[in-house]
Amino acid sequence: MGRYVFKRFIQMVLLFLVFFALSWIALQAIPGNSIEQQLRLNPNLPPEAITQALERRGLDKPPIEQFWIYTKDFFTGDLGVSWSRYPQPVSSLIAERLPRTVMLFSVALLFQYLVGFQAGKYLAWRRNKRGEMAITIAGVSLFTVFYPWFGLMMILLFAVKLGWVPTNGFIVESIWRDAPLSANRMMMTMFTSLMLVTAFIGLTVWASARLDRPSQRRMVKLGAWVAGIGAFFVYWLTNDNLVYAKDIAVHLVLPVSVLTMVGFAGVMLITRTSMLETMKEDFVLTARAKGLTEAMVRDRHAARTALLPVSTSLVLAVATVIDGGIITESIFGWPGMGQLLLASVVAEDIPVALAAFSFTGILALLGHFAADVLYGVLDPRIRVTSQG
Amino acid sequence: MDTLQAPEESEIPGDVELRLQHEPLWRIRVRLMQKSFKANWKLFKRNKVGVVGLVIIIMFAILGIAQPILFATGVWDKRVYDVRTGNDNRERIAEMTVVANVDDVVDPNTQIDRRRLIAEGKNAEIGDVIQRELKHPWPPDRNHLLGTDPNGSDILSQLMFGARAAFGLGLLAATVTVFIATTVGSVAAYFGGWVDSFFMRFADLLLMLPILAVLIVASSFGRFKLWHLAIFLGLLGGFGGTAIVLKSQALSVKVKPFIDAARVAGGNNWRIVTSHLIPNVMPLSFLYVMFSVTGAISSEAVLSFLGLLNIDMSWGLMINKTQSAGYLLNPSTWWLIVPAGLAVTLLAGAFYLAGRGMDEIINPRLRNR
Amino acid sequence: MTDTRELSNDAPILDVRNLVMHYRTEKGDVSAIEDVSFSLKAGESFGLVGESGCGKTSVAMALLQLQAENAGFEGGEILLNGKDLLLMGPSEMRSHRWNDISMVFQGAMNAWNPVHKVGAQIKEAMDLHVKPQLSHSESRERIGQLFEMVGLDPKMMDRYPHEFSGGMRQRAVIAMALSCDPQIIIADEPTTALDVIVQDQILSELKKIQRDLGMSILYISHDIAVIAEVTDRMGVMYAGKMVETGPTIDIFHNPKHPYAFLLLSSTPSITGPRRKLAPLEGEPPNLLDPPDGCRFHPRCPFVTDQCRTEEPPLADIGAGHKVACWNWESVPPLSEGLRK
Amino acid sequence: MGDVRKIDEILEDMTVRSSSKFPWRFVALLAVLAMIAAACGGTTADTTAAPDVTDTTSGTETPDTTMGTDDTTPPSVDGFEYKIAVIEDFTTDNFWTYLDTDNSVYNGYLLGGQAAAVYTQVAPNFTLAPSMALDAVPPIGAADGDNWVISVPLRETLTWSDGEAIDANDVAFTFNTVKDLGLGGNWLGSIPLATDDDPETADVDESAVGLLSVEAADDFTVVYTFNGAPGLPLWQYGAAQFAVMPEHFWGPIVASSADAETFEASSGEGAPSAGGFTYTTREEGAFARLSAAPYYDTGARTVVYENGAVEYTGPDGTLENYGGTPEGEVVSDDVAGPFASEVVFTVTGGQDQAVLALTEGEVDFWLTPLGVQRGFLDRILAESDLEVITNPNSGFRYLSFNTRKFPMSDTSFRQAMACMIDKEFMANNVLQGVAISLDTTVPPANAFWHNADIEAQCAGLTQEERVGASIQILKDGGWTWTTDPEWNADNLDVIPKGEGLSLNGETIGDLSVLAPGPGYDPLRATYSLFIEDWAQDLGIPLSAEPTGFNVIVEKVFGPTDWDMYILGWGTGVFPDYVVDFFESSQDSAEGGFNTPGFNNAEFDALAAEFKQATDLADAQALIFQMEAIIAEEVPYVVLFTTPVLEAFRNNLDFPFTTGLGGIQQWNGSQVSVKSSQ
Repeated sequence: MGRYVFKRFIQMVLLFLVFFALSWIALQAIPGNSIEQQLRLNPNLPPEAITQALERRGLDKPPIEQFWIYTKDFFTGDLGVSWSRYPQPVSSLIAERLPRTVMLFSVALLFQYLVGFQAGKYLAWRRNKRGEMAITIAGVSLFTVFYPWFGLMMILLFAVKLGWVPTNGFIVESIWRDAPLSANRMMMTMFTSLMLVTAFIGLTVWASARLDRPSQRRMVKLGAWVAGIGAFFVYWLTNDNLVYAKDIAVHLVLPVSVLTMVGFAGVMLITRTSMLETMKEDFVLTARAKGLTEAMVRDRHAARTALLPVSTSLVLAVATVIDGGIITESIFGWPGMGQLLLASVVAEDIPVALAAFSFTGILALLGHFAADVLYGVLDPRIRVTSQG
Repeated sequence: MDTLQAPEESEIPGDVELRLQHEPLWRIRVRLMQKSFKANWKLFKRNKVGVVGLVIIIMFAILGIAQPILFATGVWDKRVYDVRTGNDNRERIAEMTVVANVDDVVDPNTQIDRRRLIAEGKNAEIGDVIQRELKHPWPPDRNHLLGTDPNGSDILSQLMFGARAAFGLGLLAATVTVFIATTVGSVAAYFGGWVDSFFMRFADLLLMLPILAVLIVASSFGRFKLWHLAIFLGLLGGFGGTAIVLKSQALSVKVKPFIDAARVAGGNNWRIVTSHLIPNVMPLSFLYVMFSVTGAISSEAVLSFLGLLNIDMSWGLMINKTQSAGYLLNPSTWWLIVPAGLAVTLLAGAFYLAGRGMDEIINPRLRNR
Repeated sequence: MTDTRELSNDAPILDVRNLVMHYRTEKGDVSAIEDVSFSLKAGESFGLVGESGCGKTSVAMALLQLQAENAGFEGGEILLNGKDLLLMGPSEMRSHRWNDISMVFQGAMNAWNPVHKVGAQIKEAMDLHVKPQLSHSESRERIGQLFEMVGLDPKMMDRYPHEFSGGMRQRAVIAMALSCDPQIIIADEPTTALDVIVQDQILSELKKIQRDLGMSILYISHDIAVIAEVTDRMGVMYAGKMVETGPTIDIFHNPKHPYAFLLLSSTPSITGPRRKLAPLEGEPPNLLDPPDGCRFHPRCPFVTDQCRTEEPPLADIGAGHKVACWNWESVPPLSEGLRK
Repeated sequence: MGDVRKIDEILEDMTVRSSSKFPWRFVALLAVLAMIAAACGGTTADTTAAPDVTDTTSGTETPDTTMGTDDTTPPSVDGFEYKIAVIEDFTTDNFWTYLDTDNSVYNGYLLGGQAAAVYTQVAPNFTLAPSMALDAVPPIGAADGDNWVISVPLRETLTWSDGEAIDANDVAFTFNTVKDLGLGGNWLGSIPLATDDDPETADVDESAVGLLSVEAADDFTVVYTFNGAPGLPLWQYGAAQFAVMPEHFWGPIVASSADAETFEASSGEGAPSAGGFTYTTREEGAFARLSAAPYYDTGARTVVYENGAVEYTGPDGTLENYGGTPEGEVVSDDVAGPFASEVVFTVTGGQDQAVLALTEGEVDFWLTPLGVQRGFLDRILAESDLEVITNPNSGFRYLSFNTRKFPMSDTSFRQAMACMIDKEFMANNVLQGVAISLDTTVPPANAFWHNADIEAQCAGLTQEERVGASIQILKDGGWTWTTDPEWNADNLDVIPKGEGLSLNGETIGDLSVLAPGPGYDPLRATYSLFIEDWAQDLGIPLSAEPTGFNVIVEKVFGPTDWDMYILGWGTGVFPDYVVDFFESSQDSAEGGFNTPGFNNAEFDALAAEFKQATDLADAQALIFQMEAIIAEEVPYVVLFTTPVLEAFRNNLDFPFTTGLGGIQQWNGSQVSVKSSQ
């Protein structure tokens, strides 16, 4: 196992280096340096101001040298300074944007996969029955819907016509004007509390399997749920900052719903295909023969095995969050990593763009790696072969 | 990685050729294709999802073909209906009374308040009856079945042009994707070793890229035309994810006895790849054509929507123009946004549905018991 | 429910009467089971033999009410301790599965879900059926006992199926089948795909367990030798019909249906009498459109005109030996073989 | 039985191995509980700390304005919140950074009001007026040896929002910071530092006139030293107007900053302001706030007349006059506030969201340099409490010819092309109100500098007449066709189109006009298609090429192998750009702004004179002549400008609503806007 991980790691590092270099070349190759253009197109700027601005960003050096300096800094942990928002450090830009992206997409992915997996299970279980086609067509339509358009239509409907949710943004100024903490801090607190509760319930339930009597197991599990959810509510309801958390939560509703709507169908279709394959397996028949209820057969046997490709796709989806966030974030006015990526590429702000590229690249690499590992965890058959 | 697993069996058994050697090969192939087409068509027809997709595709194809016909037959005047320069400037006049208060406006088409008049840069006194030109966008009527855009250009004509663009782009991108992916996948599977490693690592590399951002980078390369985009998307997909899927399919074909048989018979490697491996990967490749079209249409629409493509007209551009002119969230000018958005959704969805329909035939694991 | 076996030694615990089951397909009905009857007494073992596609497995599935979705019963009944399974609702049926009728599946690899530990998969059934529910440690203890009984190391219960060899897996399947102490075990091709030595071990294991626990076993196999080895009585199925049934020894030594005759003739036997091997030519009929008269007539060497038009009844020819053939009397003794 | 997820179905060998494994799981559980506890504890610390933070900030913030606005109570009669939507985020809160590298319009909206200036321009007619300076007109100064010294006396009554005096030291400090730290960007645009002649390039004179030093002779006299006599662009519209920053706030920060980068990365929070509002706080990507602060000019009245003359009544009642004799209509009557207690900027995701915020009543004004798109008008006008105004944008879009290259080098060719372009038709029939036809680089709205006598080529002609006129121009220029183009009255089109156009035997190869694609700018994209059509009518093989903006810029500001392109300029009010765009020394091939490569001796002479002019009237006359040359020689065909539509809630009372660039040109008139409620 150790050797395998090591080999993978070396591969990942090499792949990343190539990726890094290629990204840089691609960004560098964009015709016209927009930073320089912007400066040059301003008749008020004397030439020396332009030269100076270029020098400060290191743009006066030949590209190869720029690349060398940039690479050296990058791998020693210095992401450099934004060109378009000079002299803001790239790392601070990312630190500002990342929590928002994490908040929005962690919740959205959670819903996407919950809804999608359940729907897919249902669909496979009802194969060739009424409703299957309707759900498939509805799902595919949502899956392939022109997303920016759909998002805007949803804003029009739920935010404008019905006024149920805010139209855009992630906070409301009137609530936050005197806020004692930043929105990012709040989001991280919300995110952490969610994670902690989930981890607590998960771990307790997992640990309860050790208990001997079934009744004890049930009690502990129930207790974990009650305690976890209870603690969550008690914590937030007694929290002085509840109003801020609520504001963020309200702003999350529409983007998360829309993301769920357009994303769940993909998961649903994966689950369905995978379930249909699994359902032909003999062990499903065995499970039925054992007298398990249909729900138990479906959830413990058919779906549990079908979970493999779904979990893999979840991990890989996490890896594409930033790229996928470009549209979502611009439609819902949610200034996260996606918008940063878009803006930096359009402005040819190479340090920021390259950092964002690298970030997605690393996420993708880790995602693929995690998918492999997860596959091994979920499918004991792989666990052995991957060691060999 | 992908929902679709490689089928375990190929549609055309490899040993058919041996059995029917007295007939010319092409005739056998044609007959086999006819036969399998008929059989598959029957299967496909049973799956209503696929049929729905196909019907929508055909509808849009007709729409795309209709436009040049309308121009050629003179039903449509180029000066009015051309998507680039056409505009309908027949004057539409409405009489209106200038009122002091917006609340006094009875019929918004015939009366107008003073503020609006000021906004449009005309001078009039309260109580005047003046003639006002109705400006584009016009709602749908007899001449313009889907209305006009803010420049007075016909929406239906743009939609038709967009259909052609979408088909052209989608099919070109898909063809490139599948051609490359099939070749790469088969070669990587057959030769294995460093060839395999090289292509698969390359595929990994492409999968790491933030696609939309890369497309934005690509689109900033000068005169990035629609067919450039198509080929670019084709290359990305062909060397990327699709190659991986088709490789796993090719792997499962590679271990089939007839490949060994061909090898034992002294077949040259390339010949085995081209005449045995690739034909047996083809059914799945064809399936990926469908999915690639969906991807290409959506990508183009997103890029156009972001205003990053320098093209004449497309559905995404229609939405982009609507948005930049400020009509996007205006329900009263629905014809600017609904047809285009729906078209992208429908056509992309239709190819996907058709693909799913085919999937049920091609993928033996999904076949009904 | 578990006490019913004490009722009577004579009353069959399982009685299949005139069972008719069709699969509905787009091309028409496939008659998979046509008027099949047999019964199983407590402690008895019964064998069903026939070529693949003859309806043996359909019968097994019907007993568990796990037939495919497009299957429909056209008639007959399946009485389990006098209650008709065909009339039961899904939840009542579920309570009988594994509890009263369990199954040793063919192709044991696929019978196990690869992502769960073997022990867990056994425990799952026990949690449902064993009342009162066992505690965690009690379940494990019982599974350990079962493993020992089938000749497996109890520690293996915490392994995944792929870590088992074929024979071990099959033993574990038997352990699972025994876990809820059923009255009847259906052993569907229990030894197919195992090597011969393992086959033998498994079969003797099954026999031993049956002896020790006193349960009934329904063996289903295409391999008439296996059936001969382990069953008290047997039935031969052909194209969905029971063509011959009776004590295993009678049929094995003296088959009266031409199909059984040919089946036995085509199988070399080590234990049975020496015989000439005769080929079984032709293919089983298309059940979408079964032949008129006797379903075997197109392949039958003893065919007469009557066979082509009239369906022979399953007639008793003495000592519980029944055969469905007009010309059973012209079937020669097995030792003579088929004259050319 | 139910559908209970049994995670406990994973069997563990409890009896055998429980002793070794058992505690471990519960340790993990305990660890999680501990983490939860820690997290709760951590956040509790936050909340207790919070009130302190707010207390201190509000303590320093609460302005003790002369208007008696009290922040802690609900807004008084005048103390309203001026709520503004913007569609792009602010990228800095440091004024120095804003003027240097982060010079976005939006940063300007937020921070622009902070600075003081010696002289300034008064809205809406851009009248040059004193701010810190005592004299109505900037002194001309006098030569001192090789140098030119200008001494400007300052008012002694002005204060920063924290009460410190605004004095000559601040002016000198600002200059020295820019010079010593080496700030760049627009600082160098308004502070023209003198550069030394580089002896290595003897043929080029780098020693352009510039500022050598700015010193405080005493607290209220600032002395500018130039290395030569400065003209209007350098002095009156340059150095005299640069932004002045408070030394007492920034001085220590400058002193502790190693270089420009560290300095510009520092925060401007708490910086005193000279403009009625101080920057308070912002949440990146969401909002930013300005708070009313003590303002020295509160209560001063400024009346602006049609001719640009300004009547200023100070807070103490003294009356002053700038920019000529007040006569004609009053265009703006403005009492300095601030009347708003807060200016709140809300960053919305885009223009759709901004309009929603406006129509839903979340904001009072949408501050946008691009203006409200026409498509929004319906919805804005449907709200009875919203008002829309329209003003021309300050700038123009144009077609440029590469005059270095045949056939664009031929004047008659350019004139004929210009003649064919029917701007009225484009503006009225095609672009329909989203474009305003324009003939000069200085737009009519820039009244003082606009030459109203200039007419475009073939102005006012019909399409048919234009075809005829163009053909005539070409023929007069010596051009010949193999097939002459002809107007066909039945089809209202040119049939046949011209073919084989040539000049003295030289034929025209394929030409292309680069224009932004419809996704970037539909107006210019559409225009380019029509220009293509018209050119082809004449037999000019021109094709429109939708091209990325950056690619066009790259092409036309570097190599010279392009033919024509369409782009736009956003321009200021002082028209020195006319020089930059067409002076031969500014050739873009050598890094200047003269993309057409226009080389006209007469124009160059006028341009040189303009740069040295110190008198407004002289400068005006020179610009008029230069414009006339441009219109005749057509290196550019000025095509159109766009209207800026602005929408606001009608309870807002702006001092003026008409003027080049609209209200956004003046950052939304933050100091003088009133609420009528």
